[in-house]
Amino acid sequence: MADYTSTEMMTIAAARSLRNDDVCFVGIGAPSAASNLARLTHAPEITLIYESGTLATKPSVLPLSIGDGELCDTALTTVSVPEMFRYWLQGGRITVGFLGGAQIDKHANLNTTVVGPYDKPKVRLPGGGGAPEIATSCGEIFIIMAQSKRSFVDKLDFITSFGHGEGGDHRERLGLKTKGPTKLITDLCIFEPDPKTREMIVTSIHPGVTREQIAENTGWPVTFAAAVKETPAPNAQELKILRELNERTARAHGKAA
Amino acid sequence: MADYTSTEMMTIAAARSLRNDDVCFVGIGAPSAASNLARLTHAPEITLIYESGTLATKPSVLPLSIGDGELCDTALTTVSVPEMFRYWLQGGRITVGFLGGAQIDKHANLNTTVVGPYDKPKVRLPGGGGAPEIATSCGEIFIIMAQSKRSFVDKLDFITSFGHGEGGDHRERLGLKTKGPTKLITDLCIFEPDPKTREMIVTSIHPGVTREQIAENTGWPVTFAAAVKETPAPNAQELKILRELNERTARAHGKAA
Amino acid sequence: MPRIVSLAEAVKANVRDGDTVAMEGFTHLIPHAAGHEIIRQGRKDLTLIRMTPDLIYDQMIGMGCAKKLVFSWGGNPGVGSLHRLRDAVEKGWPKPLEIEEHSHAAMANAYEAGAAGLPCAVFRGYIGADLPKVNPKIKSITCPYTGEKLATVPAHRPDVTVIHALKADREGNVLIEGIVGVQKEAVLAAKRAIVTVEEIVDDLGPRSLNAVVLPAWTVTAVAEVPGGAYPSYAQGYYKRDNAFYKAWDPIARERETFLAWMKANVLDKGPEVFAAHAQRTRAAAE
Amino acid sequence: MPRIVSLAEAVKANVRDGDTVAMEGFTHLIPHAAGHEIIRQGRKDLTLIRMTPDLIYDQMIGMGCAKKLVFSWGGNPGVGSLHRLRDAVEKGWPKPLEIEEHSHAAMANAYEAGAAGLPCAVFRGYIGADLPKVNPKIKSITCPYTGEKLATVPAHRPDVTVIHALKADREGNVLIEGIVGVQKEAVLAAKRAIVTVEEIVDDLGPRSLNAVVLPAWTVTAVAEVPGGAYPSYAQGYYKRDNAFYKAWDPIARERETFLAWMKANVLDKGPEVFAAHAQRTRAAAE
Repeated sequence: MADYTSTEMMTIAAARSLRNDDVCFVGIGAPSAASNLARLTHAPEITLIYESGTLATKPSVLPLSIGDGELCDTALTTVSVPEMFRYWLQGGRITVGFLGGAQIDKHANLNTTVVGPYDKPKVRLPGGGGAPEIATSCGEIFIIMAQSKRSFVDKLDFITSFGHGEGGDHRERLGLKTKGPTKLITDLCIFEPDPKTREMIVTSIHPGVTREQIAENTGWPVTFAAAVKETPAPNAQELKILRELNERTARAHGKAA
Repeated sequence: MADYTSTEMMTIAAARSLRNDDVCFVGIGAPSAASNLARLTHAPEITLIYESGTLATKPSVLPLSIGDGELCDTALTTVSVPEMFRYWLQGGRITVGFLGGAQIDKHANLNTTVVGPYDKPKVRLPGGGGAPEIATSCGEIFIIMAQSKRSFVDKLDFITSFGHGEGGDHRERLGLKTKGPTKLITDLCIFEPDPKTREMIVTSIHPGVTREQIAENTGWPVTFAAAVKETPAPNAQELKILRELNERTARAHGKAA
Repeated sequence: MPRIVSLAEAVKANVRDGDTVAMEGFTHLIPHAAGHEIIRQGRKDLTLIRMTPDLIYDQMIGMGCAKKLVFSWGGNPGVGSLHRLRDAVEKGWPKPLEIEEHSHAAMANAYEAGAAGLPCAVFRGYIGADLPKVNPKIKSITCPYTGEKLATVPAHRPDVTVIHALKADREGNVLIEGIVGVQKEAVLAAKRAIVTVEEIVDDLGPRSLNAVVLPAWTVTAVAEVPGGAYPSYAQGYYKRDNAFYKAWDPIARERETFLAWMKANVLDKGPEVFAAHAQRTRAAAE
Repeated sequence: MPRIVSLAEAVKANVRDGDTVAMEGFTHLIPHAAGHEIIRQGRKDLTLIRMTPDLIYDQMIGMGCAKKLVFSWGGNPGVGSLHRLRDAVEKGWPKPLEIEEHSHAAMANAYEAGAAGLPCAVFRGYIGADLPKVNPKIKSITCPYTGEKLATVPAHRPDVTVIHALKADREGNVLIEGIVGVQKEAVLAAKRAIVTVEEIVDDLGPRSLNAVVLPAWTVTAVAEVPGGAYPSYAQGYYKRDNAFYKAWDPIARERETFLAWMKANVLDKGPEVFAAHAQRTRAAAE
């Protein structure tokens, strides 16, 4: 029995894929946990940017919202939101952008807009926010999502942000020079795009997870890489720092009134 | 014999045409003297903006350059130059813009670019700077220029900034909603546009100046308004404050090393 | 020069039924007190523009103020759905809500273009995304130099923009610091602007030479409403009440609990309650 | 992370013959010391971009560094002509100079577009003006919503931008205050960026939450050159030497006096002379 949760494994695997010299466009939730964990472990000089305008921020607790004061207080400086999207994101200054969503397909296109038809949605989701341009402007994209048949679907109801489209050279055909989704990190495994088809295929399986579990939780027929690695289990240091970060965060945000 | 110079008369006449609630885009030289004189006399709340980005500045001495530190030190705040041209000038936030030039024609088009052909200029002038967009974006334009046949010409070598074009409804035909040049203030008199032809016609003559002098110093056949006023002579207060301003300025900028 | 007035007067004079209204503040400085005042004054048929509708528009939509919403991300940050927004979109309660949906980049550029006096914003966006298929306002131009196709959206030009800021001086010059969001652009893009502030001071005081200041002549009305951003926050005054954002989820989930909360906390109250909220949050933060 | 190096090393490594170079600073913080270093290193065939060529480009043009000038106002502010610029344009001395002329609005928008990663800038400009007749780079697009014709210019994308700033910390983060001009945009629009600073400090220190800071990862090289903006100025360090701007007129009027001055004050000297200039100006100001 592992002494860590699958969510911790997912967050730690995501953190490990960040480099010390990355300039990272961070969303709230899992991406925020992963990138701050990276900063507090192997990537102390990583630059974290939140779309609220905070450049090179170093929060001691995770923000509940993208614009918590903590992000501004600990930033190198804070710019306006139009500047953030024009100079920093569209300007090509970001090496890695994090995304997640309600639905993903095998080419890592994401839906965070609607379940069902757009005009008569079964479920109205929050929408794209920064995602449509993050997906195309950042050097590469890491996606963090817990796996389930409901969220890993064969066909999206709506393409909120573009991944590898229909696969192959679809990005190139749209004139995109950025890599798009290079990693899809789940609670079960890590997917990476097949160099040719750009289908997301399993390249690393988390300890104790079976291929059957992955298949059962994926809405398309999963492809496994020729050589599938086992994801190294979280080490004590990673778990300690992640848990401390989460505890500080829980204390700071308090309980519902 | 008047106890003031024709330049003082020109500056004071220009200052008088500014209102307390104007937001004024100021150039260096005569416009700067006139608008600060207005601020120090009848228009204490006038908002002065220089294209270097200084909003609501209150210099105690006149700047030699458009970006002297004095302008920033005494401003409400200072914005970037792209913001100045996008939000403040193009955004339609300016009620009055001042312009001058090397050459002007009877429809108050201005040339500050070249004398002679553009590709083989006889004299290469500094160029337009902010003028082309000041001329079309400000609510109205005041022009300050000393008169001479060399500068008040029948035909411009180059239209650097658009005044009333060929006259009549030329501005409207170009889709302009701003008034363009409403006053041309010289060392001899004040011209204003004829409501119909938009030719600049003499509406007020400075004390002691004759119609002949004006005609001799104008490169086109001058038209005089039906009722031409005499410009009130500078009063003691206006002269005192203008001269003190000029003395402070001379002291501050020092002599050439 | 703006008139320094009460919030009630500012809203009465500047927000009209059928207006297009932008109430901005990117997580920081959300003008909640002004939102409550608009609800109390019963404004209706408003077109509401805001990047992140947040609780402020969830409340206004749930109380029937809106006929249309222009937005880019409609969730309760870090918590989940905006139930009143979903109820209006999915079930038409209390009335149907027309939506015009964009991305953050498009919204930010649309405000920037409005402030810049341009008819449209030009940016690199929506590549491969479905939103242009359902939002006819999204068009494109071709770069005359490279032939690249660039996305366009119409500039935002609200009838009135409402923001909350830190301070104003007695002339009505307004200071914003911290996460400044799109507020400056939203104010400069609008025909009229209402600014609520934490405090009105004699002088804005020592500040950066490049401080974010809205000059008095760009603002129509200024009202002093201490705590006016609560449960959002005001940098240096009080913290975001993250606990309330979580508490809002069960309150807004059912129509009855929502209506009861709005009656008790908005309809039967006035702007003065915000000062108390802010003090409580500040105390808790210390 | 930028390398913190000497000015000579920074120029040697980052400015190459034939490069497109932007050296910005709007009256304030003009990188004169860097201009002198480029002259000393004998760079040639440069395309020089700058809104106001000012003395810095008058000197570089007179010394034969430039093959082309992209600009919007070419005078000696408050004094008169730039004689070396005029001599090059009117008489081709020391070599013919190609010019690409814009308005300030076009130049500022072209830098902004470069920083924003766009291929072109879109603005309302040049209406009724002759410049579009002589500058083929000025084109237009039509607003897809209103049909309004808007002017376009290509975005500025310099090979290298050179600016002077107040401070950098040891990581290479750069602080600019006061009249910030177009420097941030010019740096973000460029492939490489050199920043000279008045001083390198351990920490940028207390500053506005919204201070104008260029993060280290946007800058290629930082060099400490006290007084490096002289005869321009550095807010809080020393004043503009308006007297020198006036003195430049007779120096630059004749080729001989110009060449003699450049030999004595540039070719035979190094960046260290700027510290003395600055001290003198500061003293005079006190």
